Amino acid sequence: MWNIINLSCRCNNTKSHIKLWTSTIFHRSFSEELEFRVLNLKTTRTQQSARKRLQKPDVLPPRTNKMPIDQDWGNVWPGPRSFHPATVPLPIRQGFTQKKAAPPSKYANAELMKIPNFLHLTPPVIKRQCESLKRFCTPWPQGLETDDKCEKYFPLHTASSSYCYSSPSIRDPLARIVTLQLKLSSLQLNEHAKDKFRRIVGDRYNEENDVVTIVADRCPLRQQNYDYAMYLLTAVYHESWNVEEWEKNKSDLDMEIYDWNVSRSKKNIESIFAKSSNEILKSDVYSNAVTSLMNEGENDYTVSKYGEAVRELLQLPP
Amino acid sequence: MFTRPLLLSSKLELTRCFKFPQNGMSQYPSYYIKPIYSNDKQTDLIKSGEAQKLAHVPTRAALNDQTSSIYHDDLICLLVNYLMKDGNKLLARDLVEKTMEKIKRVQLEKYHKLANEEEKEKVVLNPRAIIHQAITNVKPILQLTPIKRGGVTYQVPVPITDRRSQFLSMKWLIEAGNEKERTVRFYDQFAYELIDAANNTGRAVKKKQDLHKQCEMNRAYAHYRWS
Amino acid sequence: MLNSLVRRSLLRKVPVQPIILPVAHLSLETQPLERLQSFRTSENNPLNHSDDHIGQFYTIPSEHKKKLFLYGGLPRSYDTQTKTFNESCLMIRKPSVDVINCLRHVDYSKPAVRFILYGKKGQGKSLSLAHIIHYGYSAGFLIVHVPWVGGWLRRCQESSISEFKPGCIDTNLDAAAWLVHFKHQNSHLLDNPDLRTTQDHVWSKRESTPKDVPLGELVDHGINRIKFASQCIVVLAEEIKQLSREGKCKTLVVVDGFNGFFYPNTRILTEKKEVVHPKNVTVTEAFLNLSRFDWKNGAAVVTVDELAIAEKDHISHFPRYLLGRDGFEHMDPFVPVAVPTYTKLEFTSCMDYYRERRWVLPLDGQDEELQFLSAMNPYRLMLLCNSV
Amino acid sequence: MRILPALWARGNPKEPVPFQEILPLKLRPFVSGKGDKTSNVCCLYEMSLVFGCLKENEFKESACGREIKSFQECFTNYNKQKYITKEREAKGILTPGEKRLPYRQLNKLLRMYPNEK
Repeated sequence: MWNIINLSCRCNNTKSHIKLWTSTIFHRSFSEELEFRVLNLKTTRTQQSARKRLQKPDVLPPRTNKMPIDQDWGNVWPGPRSFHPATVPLPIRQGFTQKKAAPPSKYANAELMKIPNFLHLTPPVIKRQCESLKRFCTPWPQGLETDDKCEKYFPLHTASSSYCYSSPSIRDPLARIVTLQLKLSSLQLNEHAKDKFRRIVGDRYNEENDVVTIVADRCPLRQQNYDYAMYLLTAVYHESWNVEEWEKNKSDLDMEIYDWNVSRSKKNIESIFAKSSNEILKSDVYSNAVTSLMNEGENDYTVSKYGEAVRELLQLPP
Repeated sequence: MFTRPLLLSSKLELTRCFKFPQNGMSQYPSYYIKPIYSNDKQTDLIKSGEAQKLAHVPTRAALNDQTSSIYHDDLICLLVNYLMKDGNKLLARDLVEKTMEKIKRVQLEKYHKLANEEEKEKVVLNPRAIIHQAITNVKPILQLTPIKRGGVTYQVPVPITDRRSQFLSMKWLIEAGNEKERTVRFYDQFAYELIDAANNTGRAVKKKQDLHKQCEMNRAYAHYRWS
Repeated sequence: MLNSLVRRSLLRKVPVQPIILPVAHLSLETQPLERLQSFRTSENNPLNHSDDHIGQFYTIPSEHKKKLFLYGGLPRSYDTQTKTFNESCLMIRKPSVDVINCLRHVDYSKPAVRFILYGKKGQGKSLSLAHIIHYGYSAGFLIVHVPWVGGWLRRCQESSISEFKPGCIDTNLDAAAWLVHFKHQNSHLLDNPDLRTTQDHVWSKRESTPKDVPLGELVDHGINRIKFASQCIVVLAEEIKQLSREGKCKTLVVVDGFNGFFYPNTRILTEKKEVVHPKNVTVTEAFLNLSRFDWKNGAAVVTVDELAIAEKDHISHFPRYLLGRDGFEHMDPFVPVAVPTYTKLEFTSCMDYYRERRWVLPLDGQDEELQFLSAMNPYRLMLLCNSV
Repeated sequence: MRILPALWARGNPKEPVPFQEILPLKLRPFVSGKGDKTSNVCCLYEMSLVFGCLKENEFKESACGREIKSFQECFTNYNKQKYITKEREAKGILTPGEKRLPYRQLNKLLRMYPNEK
């Protein structure tokens, strides 16, 4: 208590400080007889009221305790939902804390809640759902039993996404994009048209699986994009059948593959032997060798094959 | 055994596990033995059965100039290292190899000039043998060390260890190779110096003899050694 | 097995142990190297070389060497070796024997046949070419030999603007040097009275070479009047073709680094410091002309070499890549002849030769180690043997 | 205790000087290693032989193989001996009957038999 007064005095100016100091001495001598009135400068509570106990709501025991073993799981977990330990009657553990200790149990296990689960898609539930969907289905069309047949009769694939969003607008901005795919071999094109088609579509053609992919995304609506993609396909198809005047100027440097029949190589051997290439002995072996050398690239095999062909052509010892 | 003690065991246990080498710079603990890379030595060890014992002893990795090639030569590796500047070992090794090439060319020229078969046999064609001979010939037996006595520094002749004399020998040979016209290649000059030294002539040998003469002149100071 | 385990553990590295095995043991230890009866052949005349001589060394007589290779044609490292070995020996190898065999059987009344030697660096293209030149000399061919195209296009001594063809660049010093080389190589044939010029050549107002003078005079003119040396080569090429067509001589065109003529740039600069394309260099025309097939009584043997082009383009050693499209079409159809690495037989023969010449001292396990280190590449082997 | 600071602490002496025990009147229980350094001079005789021989033969070493060999052997022996003694001293092994003891051994003995109090 004395300290409190002293402390409070220190903040005053010097005059009052001295005054107060004397008064405290005065008080001290009488302290035993009289009840000392405490100068309560700083309001301190004399009695602390008991703090209210936080009432925790009663936690029910986990639901799994009451589950009968022959229950219908589909009713317990009807739709997609994040993991709930009290509902899933499985002793699952997940995670890692300490070495050689068991993984944490399912209660308050964030890791289990984070991972997507498929507890709503148990086989009996799927079966039941399929059964109920069946009455909306029509029989599979005859003549389309295999994938090859589907491919043959329906060569054109269109794809677009149709997700709904849970944001204020449920619309998916990507829903307007239409992707159109078809195999180039399913179009009726001759050599020239095929070449021109490939040149027009450029890198939209995948050489490995022979698929042309056209993506239309410039119009605001899906239908418009679909129409535009179909228009593009039609236009490209018809354009590739057109033969322009300037296409006759295509030189052998513009060729995508080496064609021996229009090459200098053919002219060379024709002028060496002074006859047409068909009449020259072994010219077919030679032309094959040159073509493979040019098209497959150089390696020991193609170069040596070329050498053998030339030796046969010029009648040199091997 | 090494996984846990960091957490659990006392410092004492730790020190028992690791014995750090004396110099503290080697990456290997002291109980690692040096690799035996020479093919012959390995065969000997296998024959004598020693290899069985060494099979499970921790061994250091071989250095990059320690190979089991039949042309491996410790002295020449040392020469390469002495010749090396700024860690450019590639260049140093190249220079030594070219030196050996030049030695061979010079010696073969001599060989072909001689008409007599007996004399031909005497020409040393092995460049390694010539280098070894040259280094042996240039090794000094004494050296001078400056010792201060009464404010005067005396050059006192003292005996020299084998290693130091070998180092001085190679150093002088390299210095002799470097004393040349700007247009002459180092390896050519070095080759000539080595051949000369192998015949006990040349600048490096002269340098050794000069040192010996100096030592002889200062023989009176020989009893001044640090005391 | 136990031994090998122990051997491995002796060389352990810490903490992961890459194993350093003794080098000699990696190569095919179990197979003893096959060896020729003799690594030398006394058959020094390349006219008689056949498949039986493959892997053997033959000596080029010193007067032949002086005649053919005085002004270049042999690699410099080979030259120093011959000086050290006190003799010039060449190994008879498959590619050169192959070409020689073909040259023997070619029907010279038909258009000229072209051969292209190709192979990786240091596998012996130039030396195979030297062997073929020696054959050509012995067989009485007129030899048109370019020692190294790179010497003209990548390291030329001087250049000037051509007077005869606008837009072209002359390299007259090199051209004159080549004319000297040509004259020296063919001095015995140039005395032949049949070899006469077939056309008038007017050099300037006062100077001209009339028709029907010996070919040697034309060459001499190029040497004496260095200003016309480049043009002289062009004219000479045409004359040689014409003479061969008429059957007055048989010609062997040998060019080392032929792909240099088709590489898109050279190191020659014009006065405006523009890079010159090889087709704008006068001498190129002459040798492209000689390597065409539109003449008879001739053959061309050329090499394509990565070293003749800029280092950034050393990608492949195959002829189609090195010649480019134009070059391929120019040469097609040609006979590609691969110059491979040493076979085991050739390798042993080469090592035996080195040992006989006291270049390499015999040592156990030497062949296996060098075979492994050199990867059977002849040039690499030579470098390795230099210091052992 | 250092002697000099002790002397300074005393101030100027006045006659008659009273005895003052500045340092304890007993021997120190250790010796310093300073006097233990031996001379490094060795093989002087062999060296002189080598010099004599070299001078006679105009500094051709091949003529003095024997002298040089003995000189070098002497030096290697000397080094070897020095190394061995150093090793032993470092280990502190006592040699019975040794008259001149190295300081480490002396210290060891002194520690074994300390001054009586």
